[in-house]
Amino acid sequence: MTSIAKPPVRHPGLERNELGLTRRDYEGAMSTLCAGCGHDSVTAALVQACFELSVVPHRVAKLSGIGCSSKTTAYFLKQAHGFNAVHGRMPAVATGVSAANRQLQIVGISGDGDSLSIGLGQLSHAIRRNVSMLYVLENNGVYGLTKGQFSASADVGSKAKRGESNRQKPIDPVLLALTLGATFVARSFSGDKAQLVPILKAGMKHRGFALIDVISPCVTFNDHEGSTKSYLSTRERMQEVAPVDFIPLTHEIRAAYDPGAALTVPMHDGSLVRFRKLAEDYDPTDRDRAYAHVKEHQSRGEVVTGLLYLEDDAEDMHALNRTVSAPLYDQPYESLCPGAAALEELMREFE
Amino acid sequence: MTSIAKPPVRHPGLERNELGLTRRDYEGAMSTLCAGCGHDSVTAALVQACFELSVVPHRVAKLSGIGCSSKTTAYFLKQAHGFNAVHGRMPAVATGVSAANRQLQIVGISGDGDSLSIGLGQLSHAIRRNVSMLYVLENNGVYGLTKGQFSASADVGSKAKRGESNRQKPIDPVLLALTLGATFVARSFSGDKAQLVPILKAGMKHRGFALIDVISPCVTFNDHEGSTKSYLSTRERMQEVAPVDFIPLTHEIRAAYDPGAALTVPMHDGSLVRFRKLAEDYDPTDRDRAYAHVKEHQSRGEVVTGLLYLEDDAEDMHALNRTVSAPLYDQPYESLCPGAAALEELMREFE
Amino acid sequence: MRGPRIDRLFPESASPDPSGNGRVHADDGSRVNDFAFKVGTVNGTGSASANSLLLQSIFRMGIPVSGKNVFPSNIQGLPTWYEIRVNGAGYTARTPDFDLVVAMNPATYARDVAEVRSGGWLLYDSSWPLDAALHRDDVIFIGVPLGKMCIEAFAGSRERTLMKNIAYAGALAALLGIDLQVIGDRIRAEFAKKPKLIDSNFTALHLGYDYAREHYACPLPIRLEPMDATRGHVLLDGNTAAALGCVYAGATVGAWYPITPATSLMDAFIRFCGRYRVDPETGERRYCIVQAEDELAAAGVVIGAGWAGARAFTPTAGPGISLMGEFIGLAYYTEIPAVFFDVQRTGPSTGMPTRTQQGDLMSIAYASHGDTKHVALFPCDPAECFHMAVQAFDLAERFQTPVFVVSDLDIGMNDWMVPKLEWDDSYRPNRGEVVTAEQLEAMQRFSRYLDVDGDGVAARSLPGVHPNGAYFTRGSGHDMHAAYTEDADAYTEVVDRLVRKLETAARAVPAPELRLREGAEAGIIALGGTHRAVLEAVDRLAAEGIPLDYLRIRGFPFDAPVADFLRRHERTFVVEQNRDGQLRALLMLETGIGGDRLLSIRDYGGVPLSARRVMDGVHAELAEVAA
Amino acid sequence: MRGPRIDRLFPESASPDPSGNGRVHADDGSRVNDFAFKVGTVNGTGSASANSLLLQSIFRMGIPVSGKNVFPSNIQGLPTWYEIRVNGAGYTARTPDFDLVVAMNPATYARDVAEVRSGGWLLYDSSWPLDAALHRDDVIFIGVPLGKMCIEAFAGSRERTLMKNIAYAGALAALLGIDLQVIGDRIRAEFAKKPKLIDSNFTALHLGYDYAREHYACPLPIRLEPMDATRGHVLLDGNTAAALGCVYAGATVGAWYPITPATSLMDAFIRFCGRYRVDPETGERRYCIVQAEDELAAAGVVIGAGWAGARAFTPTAGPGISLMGEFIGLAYYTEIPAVFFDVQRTGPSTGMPTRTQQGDLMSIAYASHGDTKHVALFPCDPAECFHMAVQAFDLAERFQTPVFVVSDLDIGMNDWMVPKLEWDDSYRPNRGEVVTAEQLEAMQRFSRYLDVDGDGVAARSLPGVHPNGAYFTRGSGHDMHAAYTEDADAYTEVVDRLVRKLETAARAVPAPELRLREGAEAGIIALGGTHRAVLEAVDRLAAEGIPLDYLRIRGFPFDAPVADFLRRHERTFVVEQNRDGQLRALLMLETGIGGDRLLSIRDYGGVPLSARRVMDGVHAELAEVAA
Ligand SMILES: Cc1ncc(C[n+]2csc(CCOP(=O)(O)OP(=O)(O)O)c2C)c(N)n1
Ligand SMILES: Cc1ncc(C[n+]2csc(CCOP(=O)(O)OP(=O)(O)O)c2C)c(N)n1
Ligand code: SF4
Ligand code: SF4
Ligand SMILES: [Mg+2]
Ligand SMILES: [Mg+2]
Repeated sequence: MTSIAKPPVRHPGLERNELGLTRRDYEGAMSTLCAGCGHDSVTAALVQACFELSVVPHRVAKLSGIGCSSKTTAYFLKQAHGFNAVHGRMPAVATGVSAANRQLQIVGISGDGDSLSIGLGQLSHAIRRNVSMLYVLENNGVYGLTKGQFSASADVGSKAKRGESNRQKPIDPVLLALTLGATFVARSFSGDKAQLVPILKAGMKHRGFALIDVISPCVTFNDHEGSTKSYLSTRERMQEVAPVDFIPLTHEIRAAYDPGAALTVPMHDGSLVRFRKLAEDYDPTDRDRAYAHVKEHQSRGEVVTGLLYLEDDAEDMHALNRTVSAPLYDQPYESLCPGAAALEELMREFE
Repeated sequence: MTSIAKPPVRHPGLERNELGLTRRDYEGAMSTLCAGCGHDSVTAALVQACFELSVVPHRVAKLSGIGCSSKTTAYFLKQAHGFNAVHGRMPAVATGVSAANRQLQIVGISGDGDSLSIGLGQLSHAIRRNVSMLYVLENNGVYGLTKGQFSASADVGSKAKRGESNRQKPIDPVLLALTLGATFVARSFSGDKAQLVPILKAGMKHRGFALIDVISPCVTFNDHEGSTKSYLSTRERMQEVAPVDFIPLTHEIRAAYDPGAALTVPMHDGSLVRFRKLAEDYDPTDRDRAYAHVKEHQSRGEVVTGLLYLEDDAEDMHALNRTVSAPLYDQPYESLCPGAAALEELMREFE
Repeated sequence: MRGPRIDRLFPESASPDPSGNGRVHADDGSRVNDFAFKVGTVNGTGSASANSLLLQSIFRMGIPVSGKNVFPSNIQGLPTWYEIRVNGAGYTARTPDFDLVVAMNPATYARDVAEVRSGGWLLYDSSWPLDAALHRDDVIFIGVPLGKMCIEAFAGSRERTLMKNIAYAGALAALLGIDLQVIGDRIRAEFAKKPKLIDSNFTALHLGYDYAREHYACPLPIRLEPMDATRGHVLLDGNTAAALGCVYAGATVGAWYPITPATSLMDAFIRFCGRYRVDPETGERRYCIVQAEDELAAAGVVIGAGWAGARAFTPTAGPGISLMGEFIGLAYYTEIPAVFFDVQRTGPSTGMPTRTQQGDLMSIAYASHGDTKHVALFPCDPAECFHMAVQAFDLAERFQTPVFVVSDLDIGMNDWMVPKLEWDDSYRPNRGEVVTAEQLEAMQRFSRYLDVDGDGVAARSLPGVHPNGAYFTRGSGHDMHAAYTEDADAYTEVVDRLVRKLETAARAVPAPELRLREGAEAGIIALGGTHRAVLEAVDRLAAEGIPLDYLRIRGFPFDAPVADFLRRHERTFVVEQNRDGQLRALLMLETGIGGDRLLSIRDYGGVPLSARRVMDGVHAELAEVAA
Repeated sequence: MRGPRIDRLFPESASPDPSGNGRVHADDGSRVNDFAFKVGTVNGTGSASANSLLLQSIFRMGIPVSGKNVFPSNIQGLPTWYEIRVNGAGYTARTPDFDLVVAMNPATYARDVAEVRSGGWLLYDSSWPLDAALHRDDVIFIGVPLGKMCIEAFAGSRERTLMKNIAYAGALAALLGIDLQVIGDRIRAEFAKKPKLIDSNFTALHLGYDYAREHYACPLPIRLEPMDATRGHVLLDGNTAAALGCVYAGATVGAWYPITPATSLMDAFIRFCGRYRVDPETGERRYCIVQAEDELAAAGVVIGAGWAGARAFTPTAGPGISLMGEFIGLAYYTEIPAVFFDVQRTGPSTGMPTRTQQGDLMSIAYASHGDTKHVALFPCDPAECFHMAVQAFDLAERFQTPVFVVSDLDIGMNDWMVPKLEWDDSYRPNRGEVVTAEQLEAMQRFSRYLDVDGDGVAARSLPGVHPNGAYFTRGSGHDMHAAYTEDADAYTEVVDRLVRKLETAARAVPAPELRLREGAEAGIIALGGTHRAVLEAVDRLAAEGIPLDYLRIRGFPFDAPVADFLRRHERTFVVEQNRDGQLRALLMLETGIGGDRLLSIRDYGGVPLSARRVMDGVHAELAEVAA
């Protein structure tokens, strides 16, 4: 089936959001990914999340590395600047973008190869700096674009299409992020839009680095029987810690007093993240418990999903750096240049 | 004080080991590090460990990256090949050395800058491959050789010599290694030779990747008041999980039946690691408990030391690859080349 | 220093043909065994197997043929083309002139129609009416209801899509006169393990074949006739050949990070090792492959393995070369053997990963900061990929330095007609100067970087062999004894020797291949995958009365014959596939010749070079010179 | 295109002096204000402050002077030297001829004694008997019991070690005639905040000073006399000056990974930002510094920030340049402004991190795989580091491409006498073609890579400004509208424009500086930190009757004047500090000139170039030509 024949991301009707925009206004170029690729569902969820949040399209900067997953950035928000950087190096570029213009909403898209192999160092240090951005890791356990080699997230025993099975331990981005001090850590599934959309919304509103590991099956190279990253095996093994709702600032009052909610976490901008119910004594604000919980279920072959850890009051890169609130890229030159007199004075120290 | 005036690594007498070698035979070039640098104590411990293990000097390959710490490789085992690779890239080089000659005893030395910043990706993937080698991370919280910038292991609030204090969360190599599935994880202190030496010995005998994070103060740039990596603060905050003994194969029988020991773990070659006593219900064979234990004490500002996790029956890189036991570098050519007839036959498939 | 020699790898069938074009005109005025056609489809729909079925069948009819795959950088759903050139005279370079086009992809229909040469043929799927706007009076449209027929004949959309490809192959068989028997054998061989697929393939084949015969005069005036020009040859891609070279050279450590178009090299190496290097009883492997986390690590693994004495290599493409820069400099300065395959793709940056180019020449020659120079080999076809892979390991160990085998996407991933690969069992690896335990035992002091015989090469010791061999390897300043130094003279002594070493290496790399022409005044120089196009152009130009002496460079650094050639010719055309004339730049730098004597012919759009492009370039330059 | 111009940055005091050597001979036959001495000590013992005390005091006496720090790549305990040259005529290039050596380090004692010129002086610590074996009859030994005196005068080993340095400074003050008043002022200024240190420093100073005067005839025949030749000048290092340039250019984002000798550039930038860019009330910072995890990341941060519209830069050295290769290619092809400072050190690989070289020229000019070319500026001293830093940001934004300021360890870390830096408050950054929200609002379609006026530059839009400005930036193949493409023509259109863009840039980079000489037949070319040595050599050669026209290159790509200069001279000497003649290579490549006309003079042992070395090179080459 050719991409030409493929319709753009599907969506119901032409409903309008607070900005009077329709979902179509949040779409991008036509996908050139394989029909059925999990990544296209993530794209759809991103479109939905941006639409519901009434994001101003051109205030977003979309960045990615290289890979099928990294192509996602081209398939949503056509009115936003996009940047396909080099393989595995998007975190550094995003850090620079944030440094130059902290008012941009930064959305980073990556893959498991892009993030956990060549890009592991950069991802880890972007987490450490707590750069304010949404980081979506479209995780399919393989290098799709180079035709199906195992990636570092492939589980032990997972079978490749050609039959051989992976024997190296996987790198779990969720456990890694928790260990490195990430302030927003979630795992979801491209096949579960209901769960994914609110998490994406919360992630975009988070101040700091929001990592969302999205299991996003590769139908061409890793969706067969024996693969642990297939649609089937993911559905079977998923264990959600809690369904969450994201309640934007504007709706705050109404939502704040929801008796039914198990836990409601306020975000720095006044909006709320509400955990409708929680798995047995789970606490998404306790890093170590979250870590232990994920490991425990992993040992049972289960995949814990949901918004696993949230710490919204930590300092992000700019808070740590004490950067002025106005974007650096358009500070008036006069406020940056000390001028001739200052230089004259400074020179005395070198006479 | 010039290095010329500085005596080589100190050691008592001229006692001889099973190979009839003295400690001096395990020494290397004279150190050019600052007087009092923690790294020189690590060197002394390495000399001691190799001496006690009766390591055959020239069967060892010493590798490191770049940094004051990475210079350590030059200061012990002058009869062994040494390799100062490029900054942060020693793990890959060591992986290649192991691939070519699995019979070499590989000792890798690195620093916190070398391992946790520029080298984080390579360290992580060497761990994942479980390359059989001892990996000593001489951790001083700064970049010594470039004159004292904070490294990624600097604790929040730790003060630099110039006064400013670090605000970014540290990357803890121990927690990282546990998360990435490392099979031998320890933390020690350059100032505690009694603890360090047996751990180094066990690490050298470990089949797989043995990470030892050694807090090794930088007297010139990070040993002042307010630094959390100073001699003083480390001594104050150290909490040992258990004193360990390494009992080589040869002594096995005598040692095996030690009633006093809290736990005795056999290594693949028959030698034993004995934990003399253990901190409250600590189990060095339980990865998740080890992780939790370290975190818990960290929250109290304590630094857990000792051999924290040991898994000696995991497959190392060569087991995973099913490599022949004889070193690849000197396989007889005949056993590698299929020959003219095979090519003739193969060509038919392309006719 | 040896003089240039005529290389034996090139099919005799392609040796200059007087007519200059090798066309065979049959009595009926039709063009036999000399035409080109291409198929436009959508990737991921299974057309690849149909296309190679066509290519191989023609080859088995004994007719020189080549196939060029022009594919997109995605996995499924985008336009892709396959070009086949048939040439009885043995000219198998790409040609941009298509006598027939099969237009299977509505998305590229207009473009495909436009690409048919005037008077040529267009084969299309007539299941649905044809857009009148796209009609051309000067082209003969051949409609075959491929889709309809397959829908009737097969169940399931996947099978229908797949079989449509076999159906157009059947139609082409009828139109071009491909031996049905030969195709049949190929199909049977192909699906030996899946018999039921054989039937559906045959059904599809005949759908197209029969329909074409019933509705059109078959064969067309462009047609095939069996020959005997492919005997002793094979259809082989360069990455497979290079991988075989690594196996035969005795390489045991392969490190890589997947990247198009180099990936299939390691795929093949893994396949061959599985076949030839696994102990049948124990299942133990006489090789170790490390899929590294990135190219920096891959280079590090290769360097570590080379230092420890194994033959190690890594296949990569341009981006990998850039990332390996620091490590390449380390290997150069510490003098560690390492073999790098650069299967070039179109740059700069990510560029066009599925298009070809020769854009990494400069990056490789002087890779890494500081003063460096590296050995490089330039295979012109898959056969040379095999032989040069073996040479690369010998050179790397003899000169203890990085060696680059510089291939490209066209050589690496397309099937080329080359002489059957042969092996001489008397070959033994040249490990270079490596001191043994015995020699070390006898030594007072081993000085790692001491050159005794003046060739610039110092003997090395391997770790684990003998205590006297121990030395410290460092990328920082070192003297001839491998001791750390910051002394100007001690430092200079070592880096000056490296210059001598590379001079020696220049005399050891494969000699350039020289083809002199009666009465030639000007020369022409090329390297790598452009060879067949240049060779064809040189023949045709000679036939036009423009004889040129042709020098094909096969190794770097250049040896004296290259400078001699340039000096002997007032003007020399330099043909290459990059924008900036990188080969021309290397010639200027290394021989000191002035740029005014080097006329540049460049083609860098990403498709394999054609003879026509070269001829146009020569004509244009000559016109300029004349004016 | 502008013609070359005489650059005003060079101290007038150094304008050619007829005698060709600027020596001043006093009546008493002593050499005044024209000599060189060096101090050999151990690093980490505090000698640095004593040495700069000497340097600054001489400078404040109004005498042109320079100091070269020759230090080891470790932190403490290894030999280190500090060389000071005094020259009334203003020649401040390094000289290898030492009239006096202070030997404070037993480990290098022999070597230090050997380095005194015949008839010169050796100052040593006579606290302990001197090894007779090291005696030289042609050298005058001056013993001062520095150690003993300090042990008696001070308590605590640290203070004793430190004060020994001030003591030898005191002795030198007496021997060379340094104004005690001036030194005293320096000490008071230095320790204004630590008064008690002032006393001990004075004590130590007088220990040396008084002892020397009592035991030796002071001053020596090599001595100082106050002048007025440093007015309007400062003693400044290049990294500090470059950092100031970044501040004045309005750079707001600095990313880096520490590396010698570039570290002090970012240290200075951080210091100046703390001083000039922090809001006194809120403490908010008008800058953001990212200490990256490695050089790849540092480059990525700079590119991201440049893409988003900030002026961003990263300082690094050779190894960093190699690691940034892939990112540099991305910035070139996606056309993103980025400024890189390469403070060169001795390569290849890790090389000698504390030694200087000009070894990265080729690596920078064509950095990254595929066809690329980059803009580079070559400051010749700290003053130009300041001005060229500012120019670099303007060029990077005008041409939307990486710009390299190519400095070296000698310029970057040593104190040079340069004209006081001045600033013109009318300067405004040239942001290049950036479309505004208003312009975008009015546009039908914004095509990111469309060049309207033929200069090769296309207007860019910044993220967050206007929906019409949105486009997709990619390192993969793209057309003029920034759309993904694998089409040969669309791809070619863009990369060909990049060639035009760099041609325009060649005319915008700083023009070469030309110094013509009456009757000169041959030319001489150099760039960067070798300028003062070449200038001195050219003067002396002229005095010898060998006039040379001198062209100092200041920017890359080269503009027409460079080719003209080469064409106008039958022979041109190319002076540079690398092994392979990289500047010579660039000249050949970019101008097409033959190598036979470019005579190479190279010096690459890691120490700053001296005029003598240049003159020797010229003499040798001329002898060759003659023969
Ligand atoms: C430096 C470099 N090395 C290798 C490649 C080839 N390459 C492109 S994408 C990719 C891996 C993609 O895997 P992942 O990030 O998981 O994305 P996916 O395709 O699976 O969605 C590789 C190795 C490249 N583009 N650049
Ligand atoms: C590619 C590269 N970048 C930067 C440097 C400069 N450099 C040398 S050592 C070092 C950091 C060393 O820190 P660490 O590993 O902690 O070792 P330490 O000196 O603290 O023992 C740096 C940044 C280098 N040598 N190579
Ligand atoms: S190959 Fe896999 S990951 Fe890539 S587009 Fe196809 S399905 Fe998606
Ligand atoms: S600087 Fe610090 S780390 Fe380096 S040698 Fe000195 S004390 Fe050790
Ligand atoms: Mg993937
Ligand atoms: Mg450190």
